[in-house]
Amino acid sequence: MLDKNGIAKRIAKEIKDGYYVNLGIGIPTLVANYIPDGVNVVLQSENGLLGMGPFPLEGDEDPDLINAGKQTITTLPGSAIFDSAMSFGMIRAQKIDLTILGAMEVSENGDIANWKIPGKMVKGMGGAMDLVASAKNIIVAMQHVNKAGESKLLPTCTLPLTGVRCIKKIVTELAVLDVLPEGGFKLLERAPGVSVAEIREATAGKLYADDDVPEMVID
Amino acid sequence: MLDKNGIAKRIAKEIKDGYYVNLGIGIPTLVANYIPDGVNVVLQSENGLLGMGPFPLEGDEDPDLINAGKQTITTLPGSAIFDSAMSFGMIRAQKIDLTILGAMEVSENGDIANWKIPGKMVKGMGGAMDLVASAKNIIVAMQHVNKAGESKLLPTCTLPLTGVRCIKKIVTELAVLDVLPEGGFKLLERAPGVSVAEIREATAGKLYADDDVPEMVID
Amino acid sequence: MINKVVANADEAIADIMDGKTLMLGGFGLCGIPENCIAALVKKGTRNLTCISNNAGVDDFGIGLMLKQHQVKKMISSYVGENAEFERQLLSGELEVELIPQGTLATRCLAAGYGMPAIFTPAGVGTEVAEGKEVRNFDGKDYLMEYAFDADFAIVKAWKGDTTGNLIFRSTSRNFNPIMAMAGKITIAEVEELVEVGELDPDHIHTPGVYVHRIFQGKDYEKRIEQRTVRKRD
Amino acid sequence: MINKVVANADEAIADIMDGKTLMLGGFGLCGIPENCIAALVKKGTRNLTCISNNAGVDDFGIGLMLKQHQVKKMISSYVGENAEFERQLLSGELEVELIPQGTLATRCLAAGYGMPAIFTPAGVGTEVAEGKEVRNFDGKDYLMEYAFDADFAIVKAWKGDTTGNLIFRSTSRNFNPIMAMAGKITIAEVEELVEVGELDPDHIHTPGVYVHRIFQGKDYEKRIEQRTVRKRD
Repeated sequence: MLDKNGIAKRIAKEIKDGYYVNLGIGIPTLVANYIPDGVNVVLQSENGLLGMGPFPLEGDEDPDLINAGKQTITTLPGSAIFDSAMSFGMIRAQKIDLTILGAMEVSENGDIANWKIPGKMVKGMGGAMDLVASAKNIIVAMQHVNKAGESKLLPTCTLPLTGVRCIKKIVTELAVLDVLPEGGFKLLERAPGVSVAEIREATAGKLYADDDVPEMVID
Repeated sequence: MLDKNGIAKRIAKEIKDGYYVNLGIGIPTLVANYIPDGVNVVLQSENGLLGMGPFPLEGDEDPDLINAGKQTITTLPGSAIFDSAMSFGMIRAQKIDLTILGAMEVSENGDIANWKIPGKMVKGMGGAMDLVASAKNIIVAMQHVNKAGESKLLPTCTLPLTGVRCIKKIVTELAVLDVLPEGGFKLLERAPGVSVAEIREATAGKLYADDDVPEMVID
Repeated sequence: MINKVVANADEAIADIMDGKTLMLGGFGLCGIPENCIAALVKKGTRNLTCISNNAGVDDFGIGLMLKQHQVKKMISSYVGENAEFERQLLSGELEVELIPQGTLATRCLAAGYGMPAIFTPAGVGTEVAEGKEVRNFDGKDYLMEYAFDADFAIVKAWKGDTTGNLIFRSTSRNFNPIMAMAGKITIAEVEELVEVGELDPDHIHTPGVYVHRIFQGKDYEKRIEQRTVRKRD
Repeated sequence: MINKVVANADEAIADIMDGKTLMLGGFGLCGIPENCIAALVKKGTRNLTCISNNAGVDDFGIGLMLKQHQVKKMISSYVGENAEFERQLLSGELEVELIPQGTLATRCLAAGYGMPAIFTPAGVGTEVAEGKEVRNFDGKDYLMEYAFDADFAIVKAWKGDTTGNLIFRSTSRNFNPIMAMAGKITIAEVEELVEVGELDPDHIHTPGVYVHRIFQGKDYEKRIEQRTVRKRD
């Protein structure tokens, strides 16, 4: 079973040299820490930046330079700043190669819910609906089950949707799964020490698993 | 009867302090020479410039700095450069207060034809269709009759249209006229020494003239 | 050149009356028009509809206007980090319309570029799509979303000249230039107001034609919402 | 940072095959990709569809490609000042589609911003409207126009860095940044290629994400089409 950093590490292996990547808040943010040497990527922050760098050194914070999570950050050499219309323009035009974001629920057909829980204060979808509707390649980083122990990989989402038929890959503390074009989750890899049975137990939606599902290799 | 500079001079009086103005090729370009002192205007060139200045001094030509007529020009202090999408964006959003352009024909209901003569080589509409369709305030600067002696103010245009119901004012060598919302040309001013009868003779479309039409005052 | 300079924030917002629709630039607290917000709080204008990506925090940004019950409706993409906002929303005092961030941005662009509507896939199949026209292009569904129609846009720039040309600094650009284009009347406050000719025409982000009033702002606090740092060795 | 540098124009355009659709930046002869045009002439690629505001002059710009009969179709707003163009058009060798300049620009923007179609009033009631959907918004008619779908965009910038960020100079900007956004593959030639970090992120007109190949151009002629001057006293 992976911890959050383990999930981030595994996802980092999906990033190819030359990718422009948008990282959501939470586990996705951690992915930046595990991008292999020699893999050149540019991180986009949808508030209007390409070439996001690490947090600033203490005392170097610039209030005019934040990421989409409103955190103080830095830019790397070669960065570019633009307005929010261009930022979502490049997202909509699929110029971003990979989007990684969290989710509350994902359904068998690739629907995602990650912005609203009925009865709770709704803070808003931010850029999530734009990202999921536009991205050509989305990986969901999340826990396999919620705090109540219920599966987050469902036949259909129960929460209000963020987007439909858009998720293609999911990485959890238990497994790496593809969402099949014809519907259903295809188990690709098991977390170290996790059995197919455990994954099946934690997956409410239809799960397809070969007899011999390999264990993840994380560095 | 006015010459081209006279037409330009008369049109210049329509320009108010604080106006952003787009000047077409031909007589409209001459208008820039007659903007009264104390009237601050900014000239837009639709290839991507606000704050167009006069032609450069000999030897100062910059191939990267041209107007929409492809002439070498200069910028004035306070100018701004932008791409063609923004340029036509501000035109479409009616941020330009006044557009002045030439025409081959104008009809009673404000239609304009100025880009194509069937049987002749068609060079293209350039930005004219965008300008006439978008501008909130258009003045046409043209000769009252064509080289064959035929009126250019018609019941309906005979040439392919550039835009429909968009022209509100016309200044020719003979007269200043409004296009009435309900259709028809309203004679506002006569050129010095030109009679209402002469103007009526040169106007094929419906002409409304009061008994006492004032002569233009062009200092 | 045309001169757009007004004395200060009070003069700039003097004709913003109760019930108007305002766009306010900024992302979180980054690049918000601090001076104009303070002047609006002082003036006490009410029943405002505010289009802004976020709603500030309890004691800064649009949060200051919320606290004074000046806002009737917020149109935003994300309104977290604001307890008073939450209280007013739950009590029904405040109306909120949540819009995907890219849709919010593009509806500004549409207004500034004279495009009555745009198409975006964001929100297709979700509650955001309710009542909206769905249109398929090349096998993909899009929602038709309308250009915003705001009485005023209020933005904050880094530098501006007397004819209204604006330059923004770093990610404080965000929604500012597109809202500047979208307002029927656009008010810009700047950290540094300069004479015409001091800004390079090639560096202008917002051409002055889009700006109706500009003034030299003062006392910028530029509060940081999430101070995240690396330790120095 | 990602490196997009190629050696020269020949390498940059090597995979542009016969029959492709190209966007070419520039307005008149101002800001045209001289090096790439020369390389295309040398390569002899044929049956091209060229989207460009103008078609060059007889002996420069796209005119050089026309002379070699490499262009099957021009999509432009204005094609004057070119006798060979006129001859080919009248003889039926060349197809031409004339588009209002603002529509041309906005169809580029639409492609770059992932908007499948836009609305513009330009051409309503004219022959440009034939076969197009007309839609009324708020009492005014608009045509629906589709985003361009070009295989390649070829642009010329003043400065660019190795990761593809571009800065344009003066009115040579024109169609270049919006075509750069619109190409499936975008090739940029620059007067000065610099290392990453040398360009101010706030001054970038085209972020590198839109650019796939960049190279240091050479021997720019920058021909002037209409040399207009004032006499020195």
